[in-house]
Amino acid sequence: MSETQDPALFAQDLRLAEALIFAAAQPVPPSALLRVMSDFADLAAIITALRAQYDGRGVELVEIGGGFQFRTALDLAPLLRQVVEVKRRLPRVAMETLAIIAYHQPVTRTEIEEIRGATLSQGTMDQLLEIGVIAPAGRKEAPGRPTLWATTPAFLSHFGLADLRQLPRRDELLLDPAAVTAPDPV
Amino acid sequence: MSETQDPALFAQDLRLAEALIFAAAQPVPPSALLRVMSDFADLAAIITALRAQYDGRGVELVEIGGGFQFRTALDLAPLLRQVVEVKRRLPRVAMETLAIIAYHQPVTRTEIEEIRGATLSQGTMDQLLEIGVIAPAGRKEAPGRPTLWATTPAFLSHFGLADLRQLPRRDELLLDPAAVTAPDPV
Amino acid sequence: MAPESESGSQSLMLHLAGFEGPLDLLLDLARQQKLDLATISIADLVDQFLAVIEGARRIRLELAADWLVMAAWLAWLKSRLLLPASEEGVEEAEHQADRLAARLRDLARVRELAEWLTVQPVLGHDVFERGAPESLIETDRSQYAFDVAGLLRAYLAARRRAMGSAIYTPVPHTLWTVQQALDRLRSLLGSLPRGSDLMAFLPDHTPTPVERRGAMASTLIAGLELARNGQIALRQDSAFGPILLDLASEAPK
Repeated sequence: MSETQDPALFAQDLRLAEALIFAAAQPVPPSALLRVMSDFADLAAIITALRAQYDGRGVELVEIGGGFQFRTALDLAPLLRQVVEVKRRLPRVAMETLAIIAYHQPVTRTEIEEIRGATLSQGTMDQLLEIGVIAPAGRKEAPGRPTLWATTPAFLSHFGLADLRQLPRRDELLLDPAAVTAPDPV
Repeated sequence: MSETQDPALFAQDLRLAEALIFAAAQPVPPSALLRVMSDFADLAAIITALRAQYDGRGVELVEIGGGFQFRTALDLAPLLRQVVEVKRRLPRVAMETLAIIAYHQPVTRTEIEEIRGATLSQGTMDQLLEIGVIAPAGRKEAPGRPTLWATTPAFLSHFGLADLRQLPRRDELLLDPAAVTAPDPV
Repeated sequence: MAPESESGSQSLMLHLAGFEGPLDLLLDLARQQKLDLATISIADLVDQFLAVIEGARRIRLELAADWLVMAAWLAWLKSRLLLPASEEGVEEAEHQADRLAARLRDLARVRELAEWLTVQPVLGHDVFERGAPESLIETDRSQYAFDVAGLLRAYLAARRRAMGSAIYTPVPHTLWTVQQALDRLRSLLGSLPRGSDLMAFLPDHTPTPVERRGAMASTLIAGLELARNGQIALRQDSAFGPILLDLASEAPK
C-alpha cells in the first residue's frame, strides 16, 4: 500500500476497482479504473492488493489484453462444467489456422493455405469468426486485393493472455526436438 | 461453520460456491450449489461464510428469487454509473415544420401545410410542443380563429441563437443557396 | 532409413483421409524419423511418402489431385537429387529440398503453437467470466440534437419541394455603367478643382473589388469620351500615374 495515501481512500478505491471489474462484461482497462478512483490513486498498489485479496479463492483477478478481469479458478473447472454452460473447444484444424494467423498476422487465406499445404474450408473460418478470435484487418495490396486476417482482443481473452507477447516466440518452438515428436498415432 | 465438517472440504465448497455464483448467468438456486459441493455440505454455513467474506467490500452476495447472485455494492452504484447522453435527431418532418414556424411566425397550421405542400400530422406538432420549441401565440382573426404558432425562448437556446435575427434572412436563403452554408463574409 | 518404415506407412495409408493435405502427412512421416527437423532427410521422406501413395493406389483409394501433384513433384525432386543432370541441377534440387524442409519446420511450429494454445485455460471451458455482468452505463436518449444548419436545410428542402423545383437566381452584380459614369462626370465637372484625379469621379459606394474595378473602367471610358468631344483634357505625367482632368479651355498646350 502506498505510504502517502490516506488508508480510508485506499480502501474505498479498492472497493470501487473491485466493483467495476466485477460488474464489467469485458476486461477493464486501467483508464476506466482510474476514472472512478480518487485522484492520485496508486493503481498498481490497488491491483496488487486486490489480487492478494482473491488469492486462493474461487475467483481470481487476471490481466487480459491490457485490462483486468475476474475469472473462476482453473482447478474448479471440472466441477463447474457440470452446472455452467460450457462452450465447445475448437477442433484441431481451427486451432492450427488460428496459430498461423497469430504468428503471421496480417495474413491472407491463400497464405494460410500455403503454410498448411491444404485448402481451408469455409467452415473453419466461420468457427473462428463466430467466437470472434479473428477479424478482417484490411486488404493486401496485391492482385485481387485479398482480405487480410488478424487476431482480435477476444483472442487474448479466449486464451487468457495479457498480450500477444505471451505467445511462445517462433524461435523458442522447435528448440526441443522431443517437443516436435508427435504422440504415437492411434 | 459446521463443527462436524472437515475444514479443508468446507473451504473447497466455499470456493466452489463463490465460483459458481460468479459464473452463473442467473441467480443460483441452493439445489445447483448442492450438486457441485461435497456430500453433507452445510449450505447455510457456507452461504453465511461467503456473505461474511464479501461484507463491506465492493461486491455483495444477495438472495434473489430463492437463488444467490453477486451484485456491486449499492453505495458504489452512483460512483460507478456512467450516464451516456445520446442525442436524437428530430425527424425530418418535425425539423421542416419547426423551420417553417421559425421563418413565418406567427403562422397557422393551415399555412404551414401550404408552405410545406403537405399535410401535417398532429403527432409532429405534439412532438415539437413536448420539446418546448414552439408554443401557441394567439389566434388569427380569420374564419374559425385558428391558433397561431411561434417559436419559444427554448427554441433559441436549443439552437444556440441570441435572437431570431441571427438566422439568415429568408431572401438570402432562397435566392442564394451558397449563403446557407457560407461563413460570414470577411 | 528406418527398417520399420514400410509397415509404418502401410498403417498410415489407412489414415490418409485423416491428414490435412500432403504436407501434413510429410510432417507426420518426418516426426516418425524421430529426428531433429533441422537434419531431416528429404530423400528418405520422399520414399516413405511415395510408398504411402503407392499403397493407397493399390487399394484404389480415391486420391485428391494435390496428393498426386505432391507425389509427382517429390519423385522429380528425388531423381534430381540422386541423378543430377548438371551442377546447376544439383543446386536447384538441393535448394528445393531445403525449402521443403523449411516448410515442414514452419508447419511443425504452427502445430506446436496450436498445442500450446490448446493447453491454455480457455475462457468458457476451463475458466469462466462473470455470468451476469451488470451494465453501469445508463443511456440518456431524452435529448435532441439541434443545429442551425439542419434547421436551414429543412427549411430549404420544404420550400423547394413546395415550389416544385429549386429555381436558381444568380446574385445580380450592380456594375457602374459607362452611361452612369458619363452622367456623374458631367454633373461633377464644375464643382471639382482643376487637375482633379479621374478617380475622384468614382461612385461613392463600391462594396466589392469587382464593382470597384468595373467603376474605374467605366469612368476611364467616360473620361476618354468627353475628351474626344473636346469637353475636357486628360493628362498622365508618368506610366501608371494618376490621370488628371482639366476643363478643355484651361488645358495647357
